[in-house]
Amino acid sequence: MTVGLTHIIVLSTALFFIGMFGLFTRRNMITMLMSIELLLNSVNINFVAFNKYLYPAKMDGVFFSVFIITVAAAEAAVAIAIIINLYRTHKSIDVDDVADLKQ
Amino acid sequence: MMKELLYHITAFKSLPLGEVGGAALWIILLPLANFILLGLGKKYLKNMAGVLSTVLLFIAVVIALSIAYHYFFIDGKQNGVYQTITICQAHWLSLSPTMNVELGIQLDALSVMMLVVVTFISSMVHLFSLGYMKGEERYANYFAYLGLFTFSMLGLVAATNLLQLYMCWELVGVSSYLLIGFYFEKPSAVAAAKKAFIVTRFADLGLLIGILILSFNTGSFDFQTVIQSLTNTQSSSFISITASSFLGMSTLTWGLILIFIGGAGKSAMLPLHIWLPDAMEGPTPVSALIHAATMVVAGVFLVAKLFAVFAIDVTALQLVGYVGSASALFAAIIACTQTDIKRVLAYSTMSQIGYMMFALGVSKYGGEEGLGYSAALFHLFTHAFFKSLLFLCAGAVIHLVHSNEMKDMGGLRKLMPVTHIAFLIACLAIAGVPPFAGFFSKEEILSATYKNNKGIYILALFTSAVTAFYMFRLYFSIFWNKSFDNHHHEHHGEGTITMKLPLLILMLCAAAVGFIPFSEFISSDNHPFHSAIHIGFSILPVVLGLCGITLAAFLYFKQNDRPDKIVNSIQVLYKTAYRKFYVDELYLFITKKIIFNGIAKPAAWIDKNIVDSCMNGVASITTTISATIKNMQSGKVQQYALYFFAGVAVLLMAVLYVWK
Amino acid sequence: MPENFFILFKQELWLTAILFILLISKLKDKQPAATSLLTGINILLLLNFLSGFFFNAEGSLFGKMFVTNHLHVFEKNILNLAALLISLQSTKWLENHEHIIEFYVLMISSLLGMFFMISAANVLMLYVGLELSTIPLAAVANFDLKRKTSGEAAMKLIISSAFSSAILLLGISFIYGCTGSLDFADINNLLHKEPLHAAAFLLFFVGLLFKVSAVPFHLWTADVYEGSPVAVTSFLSVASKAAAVFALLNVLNKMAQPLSSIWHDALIWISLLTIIVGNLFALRQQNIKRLLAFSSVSQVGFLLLAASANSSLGNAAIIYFILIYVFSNLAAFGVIALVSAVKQKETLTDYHAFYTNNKFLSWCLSIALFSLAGVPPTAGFFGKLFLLMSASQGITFTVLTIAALNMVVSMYYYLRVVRTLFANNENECLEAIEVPITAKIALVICVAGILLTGVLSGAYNYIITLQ
Amino acid sequence: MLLSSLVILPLLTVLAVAFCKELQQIRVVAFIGTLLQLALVAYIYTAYQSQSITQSNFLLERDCEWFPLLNIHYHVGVDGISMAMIILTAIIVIAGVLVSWKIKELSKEFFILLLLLSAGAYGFFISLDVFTLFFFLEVAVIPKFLLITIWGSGKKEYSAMKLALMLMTGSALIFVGLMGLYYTAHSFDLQTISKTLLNPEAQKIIFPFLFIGFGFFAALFPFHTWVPDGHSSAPTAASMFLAGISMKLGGYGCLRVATYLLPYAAQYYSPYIIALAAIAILYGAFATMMQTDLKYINAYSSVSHCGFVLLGIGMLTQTAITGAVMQMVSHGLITALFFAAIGMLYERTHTRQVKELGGLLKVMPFISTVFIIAGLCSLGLPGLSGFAAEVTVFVGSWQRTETAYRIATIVSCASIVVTAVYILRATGSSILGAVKNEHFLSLKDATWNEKLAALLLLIGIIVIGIMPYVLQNAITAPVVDIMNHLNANK
Repeated sequence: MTVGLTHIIVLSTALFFIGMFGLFTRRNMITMLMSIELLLNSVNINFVAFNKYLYPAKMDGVFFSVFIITVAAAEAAVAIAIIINLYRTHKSIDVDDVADLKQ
Repeated sequence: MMKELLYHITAFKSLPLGEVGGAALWIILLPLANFILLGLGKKYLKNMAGVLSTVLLFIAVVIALSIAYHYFFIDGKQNGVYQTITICQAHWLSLSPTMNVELGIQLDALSVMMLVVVTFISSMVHLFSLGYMKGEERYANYFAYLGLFTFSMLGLVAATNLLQLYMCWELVGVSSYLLIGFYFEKPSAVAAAKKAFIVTRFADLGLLIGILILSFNTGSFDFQTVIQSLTNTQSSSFISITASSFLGMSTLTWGLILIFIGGAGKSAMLPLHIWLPDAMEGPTPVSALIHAATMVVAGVFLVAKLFAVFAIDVTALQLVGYVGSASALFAAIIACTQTDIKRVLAYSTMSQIGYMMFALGVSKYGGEEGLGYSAALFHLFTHAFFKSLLFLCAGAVIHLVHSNEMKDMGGLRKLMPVTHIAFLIACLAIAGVPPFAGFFSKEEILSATYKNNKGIYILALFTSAVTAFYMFRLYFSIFWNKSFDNHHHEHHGEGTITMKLPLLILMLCAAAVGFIPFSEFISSDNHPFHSAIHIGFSILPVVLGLCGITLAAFLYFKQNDRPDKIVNSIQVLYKTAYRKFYVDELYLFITKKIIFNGIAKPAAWIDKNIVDSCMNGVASITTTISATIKNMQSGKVQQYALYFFAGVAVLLMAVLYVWK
Repeated sequence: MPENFFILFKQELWLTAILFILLISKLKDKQPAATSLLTGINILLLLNFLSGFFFNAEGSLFGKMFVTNHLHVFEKNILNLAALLISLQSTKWLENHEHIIEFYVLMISSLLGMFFMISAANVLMLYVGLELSTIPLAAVANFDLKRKTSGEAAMKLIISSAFSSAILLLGISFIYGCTGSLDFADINNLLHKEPLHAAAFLLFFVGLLFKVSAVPFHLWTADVYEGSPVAVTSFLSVASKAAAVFALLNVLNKMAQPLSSIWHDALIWISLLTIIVGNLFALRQQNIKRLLAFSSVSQVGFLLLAASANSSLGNAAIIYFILIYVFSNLAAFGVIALVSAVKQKETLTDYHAFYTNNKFLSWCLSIALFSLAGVPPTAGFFGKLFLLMSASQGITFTVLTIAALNMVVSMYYYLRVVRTLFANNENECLEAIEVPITAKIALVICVAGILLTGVLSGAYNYIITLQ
Repeated sequence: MLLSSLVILPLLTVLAVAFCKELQQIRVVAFIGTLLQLALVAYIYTAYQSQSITQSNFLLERDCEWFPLLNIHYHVGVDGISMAMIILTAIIVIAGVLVSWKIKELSKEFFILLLLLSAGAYGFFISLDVFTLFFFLEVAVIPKFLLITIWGSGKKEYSAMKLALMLMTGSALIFVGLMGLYYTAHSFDLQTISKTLLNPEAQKIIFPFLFIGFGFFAALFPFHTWVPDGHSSAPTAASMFLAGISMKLGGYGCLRVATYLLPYAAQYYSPYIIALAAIAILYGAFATMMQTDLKYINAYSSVSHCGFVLLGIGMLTQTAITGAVMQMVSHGLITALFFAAIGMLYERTHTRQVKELGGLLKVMPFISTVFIIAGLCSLGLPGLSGFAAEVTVFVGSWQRTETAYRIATIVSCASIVVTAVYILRATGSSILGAVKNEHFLSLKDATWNEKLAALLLLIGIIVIGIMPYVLQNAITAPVVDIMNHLNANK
C-alpha cells in the first residue's frame, strides 16, 4: 500500500481536530499553546503534502510551511512571555483563573 | 404690503345708497377702533375710556340710522323689492379657485334692521355702563370688550357670506366669554363663561359642518349664491344636494339642520340653552346687550338669513318650529319658579326667542304667506327694546340692592320711580298688552301660527299667559310686595343721569315701536306687504295675558303665604321646574361621566400606558435581550474559540448545503 | 530589483529605518530623557507620515508578491496618521513608562506588518504581514505589566489570534490544494464555485473576519480593548482594524471574485449579526473602553455590509469611512487616555459632569461620539451613509431597515455618554485635567478631521479618484 | 449664495458667541445674530418677491456638486412654502433668544445650540436635494437633545433620550426611503425625481418609510409619544423651537418629499394617513383634557393640531394642502407663543400645575393676556392665524366626498369643541379665578425682552389671521405644482 494524499489529509485533519480538542478542553495555558502548535503543524502537513502530490513543479507549499514554522516560533515566544507575566500577576496558569474581563 | 392690502379691498362700488353707503363701513370700524384704542391705551385713558367709546358708539348709531333711512325710504327699494347691496369687500382667502372669501358689508332689509338694533342697544348699554361700571378696576377693559362685541355682532349681521358669519359668530362667542367672565376672580363667573363658550362651541360645530355642506354643494360661501343655487330646483347643485342622502334625510336637510343647531346654540334653544341662565354672572348691562337683545337672537337671524332655503326643506323648518315652541314653553315654566331676577329674565329671553323661532318655523316663503317671517323679526326688533330695558332696570335694581334675589327686594317703587315705570312698561310690552310694542309683534306671530299650525298655536297661547304671569310676578316682587328695608343698605338712589337716560329712551321705544308697519320693510322675499291687526283675533291672547297678570297680582302684590301654599301643593312639579327640569344635571352627567371619565381619561391612559409603553417597550425589549445574551461574552478564552469554531461550522454548513 | 524599488517600498523602508534608529538608541548605554525621546519619535513619525505624500508610484516587487499603488499608499497614510496621532496622544502615559522604546518598536513592527498586509498580492505575504501585525500587538497589550487585566488581554489576544491563524492557514492550505498557487491573481482565475473551493475560501475568509472582529469571531475584542493600555486599545481599534479591512477588501476584490455570490450572502448575514450583537452588548457597558469596543464591533458590521456590495462605490465608502473612523475613534480614545492617566480607570461614572471642568475635552469626546453615531454635520454621518448607500444596491429593504434602525440603538449608548458628560452635578465631578500640548494638537487634528472631511467633500472625491 | 447665507449666518454667530466672555455680551451677540437672521430673511423675501416665476418653481436656486459620484448636490432654492417656513423660523428663533435672556447656567452653550438648531432648520427648508435635506434634518436633532438634557426640567434625561431616539428612528426610516428613492430614480434632486415617472410598486414600498419617518417628526399617531415628554422637559426656547419648527420639519417633509415625489403612493395610502391624522386630532385633544401640567397641555394640543397638517396633506386636495401649510406656519407661531407664555409663568411661579396656579391675570396682566390670546388662537378664534388655517383644512377635506373621508373630516372638526374645553379649563384655573398663592402677589410682570418676544409672535399670528391671503398667495403656486403632479400620476 502506498501512502496517498488522502491518507495524509486524514492524518492532518485528525491532527487538526486533536489540536482543537486540546485547545478547547485543557485548562493549562502551556498545554493550550502546544495544542495550537498541533493545529499549525497539521496545516504544515497539508502544505507539504499538496506540494508533493499535486504541484511538485514548484516549491510554494514547502516554503509556506517554513514560514509557518518560523512564525509559530515567534508566536510561541511571545505567548510564553505573556503566560509568564500572567503567572506573576495571577499566580496561576490555569486559563479559567484569567477571566476577569467579561460580559 | 400696504399696496397689496389696498389692492385686496375692492373699491366701493357705485352704490344706490350714494354717499351714505360707504359710511356703513364706519359703523363696523368704530367699535373696532374702540376695542383697539381701549385695549392698547387703557393705561392712558383711564376714566375717559367709557366716554370715548360711548361717543364713538353714538356716531355709529347716527350713521346706522341714516343708512336705514336711506335704505328703507329713499334708495333701497327698486321695482318694489328691497335690494341686496354689497357695500365693500376685502379679499380674505381663496378656499378654492371658485370659493373666494370676501369679507365685507352686505346690506339687505334684515341686515339694515339689525344694524340699527345692535348699534342702538349697544349705545344705550354703553351709556348705562358709564354709571353702572364706575369705579371698576378694569373699567377700560370692559368697554374694550363691549367694543369687540359690538364690532363682531355688526360684522355678523352685515356678513356677505357664510364664512364671515361664522367668523363673527365665533368672535361674539369670545366677547361673550370675556364679558361673562369679567369678574374673573369669582369662580362662578369663570365657570359660567366657560360653560357659555363650550356649549355654544358645540353648537358651532354643527354650524361649521352645515356651512361645509352648503358651501361644498353650491361652490360658494356667498349668501346670494348659496340661496340662489339652492332655491333654484333646476340647478345642478340643488339636484346633487337633494339626491344624496344620509340616514334617510337628504344632504340639504342635514345641512340645514346642522346650521340650525348652530343657531339654536347661540339662541339658547332647547336643549342647548343651559348656558344662558349661568351667563347672568356677567355685569348686568352686558346681559342686556348680549344675552337679551343681540347675540342670542343671532340664531333667529341666521335662520332668517337663509330662510329662502329653509322654506324649501319642510323637515328642517318643522324642526325649527317645534324646537322653538318647546323652548318657549319650557323656559316660561322654569321662569315662574326662579328667584334670581336675572335668571327669570334669562328664561324669559329664551322663551321669547322660542317665539321667534317657531314663528319662522311656521312661516312660508313669499308674500302674505311669509307673515311668520316678518312677525319673527318684528318680535326680534321689539323684544330687543323691551328686554334690554328690563335688564337695564334689573341692573339698576341690583346696583341699589346689591343682590339678585327677589327676597331681598320689594317695595322699591318709591326709591326708584323711573326704573319702576320703565320696568312696568317693559313688562306690559312683553306680556302683550296693547298698545305696547310686544302686543303687535306677538299678535302677528300668533296669527301666523294660527294659520299654519294649530298645535303650536295652542302652546303659544298658553306660553303667552305664563309669560304675563311670571313677568308680573317679577314686577310685583320687586316693586311692591313688602316694603323695602333700606337700613342695611347704603342708599345711593337710582344712579346718575347716564343710567336713567337710557331707561327713558328705551321705555319710549318699548312703548312706541310696535306701531311700525314692520312687514312693509321686512319680508321673506323682500316684497313689502301690508299686515293688519285683527281685533277679534287679538282678544283671546290679551285676555289670557291679563289673566296671568291678575294671578300674579293675586299672589305677589302683597306679602302673603299664598305662593308658598301653591308651591307646597305641587311640590314635585315645582321642584322639577325650579331645578330646570334637571337638564343641567343631565349635562353634567354626560360631560363628567361619559366624556371625561369615559373618553378623555381612557384616551390619556391609553396614551400613557399603551402607546407610550409600546415605544418604551421596544427599548426595554432591547435591553432585555442585551441582558440575556451577556453570557455569550463569558470571559473564558476557550469558549471564545469554541464560538469561533461554531461560527465557522455554521458558515460552512450554510455555504455547502443552503446556498450551494 | 527594479530601479524604483526605493520609491515603491518607501513607506516600509521608512518604518524599518525608524525601527533601526530606535533599536540603536536602545543599545546605547545612556538613555535620553523621556520627553526628548518622545519628541524625537513623534518627529520621525510625522516625517514618515508626510513622506507618504511625495514621490508615489505604482508597481510591484518581490515577484509580484508585493504590490503598491496610489490607493495602497493612501491606505498606508491613513495608518501612518493613526500611528502619529496615537503617539501624540499617549505622551502623558509614556512619559512615566520605563519601556518607551520597546513600545514604539513593537507598535511600528506591527504597523510594518499591516503595510505588508495591505500591499500583499500573495497569500504568503498576507499571512506574514498578518502575523507581523498581530504578534507585536499581543506583546504591547501586556504593556501595563502590573495590571492584571493587561496580561489577561494579551493572553486572550495571542491565543485567539493563534487559533484564528490556524483556521486561516487551514483555509490557505486548501486553497493551495485546490489551485496550486499562492498568488492572488492566479487564485482568482482558478477558483470555482465548487464546495471545496468555497469551503477553503471561507476558512481563509473567517481568519480575516476574526481580525476585523465580526460576530461571532469578535469575542476577544472587548476583553482585549478593555484590558490593554489606552494607547494600545486605540491602535488595535483603529490601525489594526483598518489594516484588516483593507486586506479583506483586497482579498475579496482580487482573489475571490468567482465566489462573490457566496461571500456576498455570507457577509450580509454576518454584518447584520455583527451590527446587532455589537449594539446589544454596547448598550449595557459601564466601561467606556469596553463600550467603544462593542461600538467598533457594530461599526465593522456596517463596513462589511458595504463590502458585500462588491463595488468600487462600496470600497470607496469603506476607505472613506475608515478615514473618518480614525479621526473619530482617536478623538474619543485621546480623551479617554488623558482621563485614564489621571483616574487609572475608565468607568462611565468617572465622566459624570465632566463638562464642568473640562470643556475642551468634553466637546472633543462628544463630537467624536456624534461622529461615531453618525450625526451630521460630523463626517461620521457621511461615512455611515455612504456605506449604507453603496450597500443598499445589493440588499433588501428589510436588511437596510434593520441596519438603519441599529443606528438608532447605537445612538442610545453614545448619547448616554454625552448625557453623562453634560450632567449638571457640580459636587462629584472630575477636576480639570491638564492637557499636554501634543495631545491637544492630536485632538484638534481629530476634531478638525471629523468636522471637515465630511462637509468638504474633497476627501471622498479624492478616494474615488484613487480607484 | 443668498440662501446659503441663511445657514452660514447662524454658524458665524455661533463663532462670535463662542468668543464672548461675559453673559451680557453673549446675549447681545446672540440677539444681534438672530436680528440679522431676520433681516436676511426679510431681504430674501424681497428678493424672492422681485423675481417672477420662470420655468422653475424655485427661485434663488443654487446648485453645486457635492459628492459628484453619488450624484449628491448641494442644491438650494425657495418657493412659497419654504419661504413661509423660513420666515417662521426667523421669528421663532429671535423670540427664543429673547425669552432665554435670563439663562445663566452655561448660557454660551445654550445660545450656541439654539443657533445651530436654526441653521439646521434653515438648511432643511431651503434644500432642493433630498440628501441635503436629510443632512439638515439630522443636524437639528442633537442640539435638541443637549438643550433638553442640560437645561431641561423634570425627567429631562428620559425625555431628551426619548426624543432623540424617536427622532433618530424617524430619520432612519427616512434614510431607508431615500435609498429606495435613490435607487429607483438615480438621483437625489427633488426636481429631477419629480420629473421621473417612478414605478408605482416601488412607490408603494418607499412611501411608508418616508411618510412614517417624517411622521415621527410631525407627531403622527402613534409615533407622537416623544412630543409630550420632550416638550414638557425642554427649556422654554427649546420647547418653542421643538413645537414651532421641529414638528414642522416633519410636516414639510411629508409634503415635499413623500407626497410630492411619490404621488401615486400618496394617493394609495391616503386613507391610512387620514385615519391616523383624524385619530391624532381627536384623541390628542381628549388626552389633553386630562393633563394637569401646562406644558403637557400644550404638547398634547400640538399633537392634535399637527394632526391637521397631516390631515390636510393626506386629503390631497389643493385647498387641504394649502390649509396644511398654513397650519404649519400658524401652529408654529401659536405654540411658540404658548410655550413662551408658559415659560414666563413658570419662571416666576415655579410651577406649571394648573391646580397650583390661579388668578394670575390680576398679578401679571401682560403674560396672562398673552396666554389667553395664545389659548384663543389655539382654539381657532377668527382673526387669529389658527382659524384661517383650520378652516382651510376643513373646507379642503370636505371636498373629498367618500364616506370615510367625510367621517374623518367630521371627527377632526369635532376637535374644535374639545380644544375649547381644555383651553378654557386651563385658562380658567390658572389665569382666571382667585389668586391661590400669597407669594404670587409679589411677582413681576413681563420684562422688555419677554414682551418683545411675545409681540413678535403675536404680530405674526394677527397678520396671518387678518390677511391670510398674504400667506396663501405665497404658497398657491407650489401647491398647484404639487397638485398637478398628483393629478398627473393617478
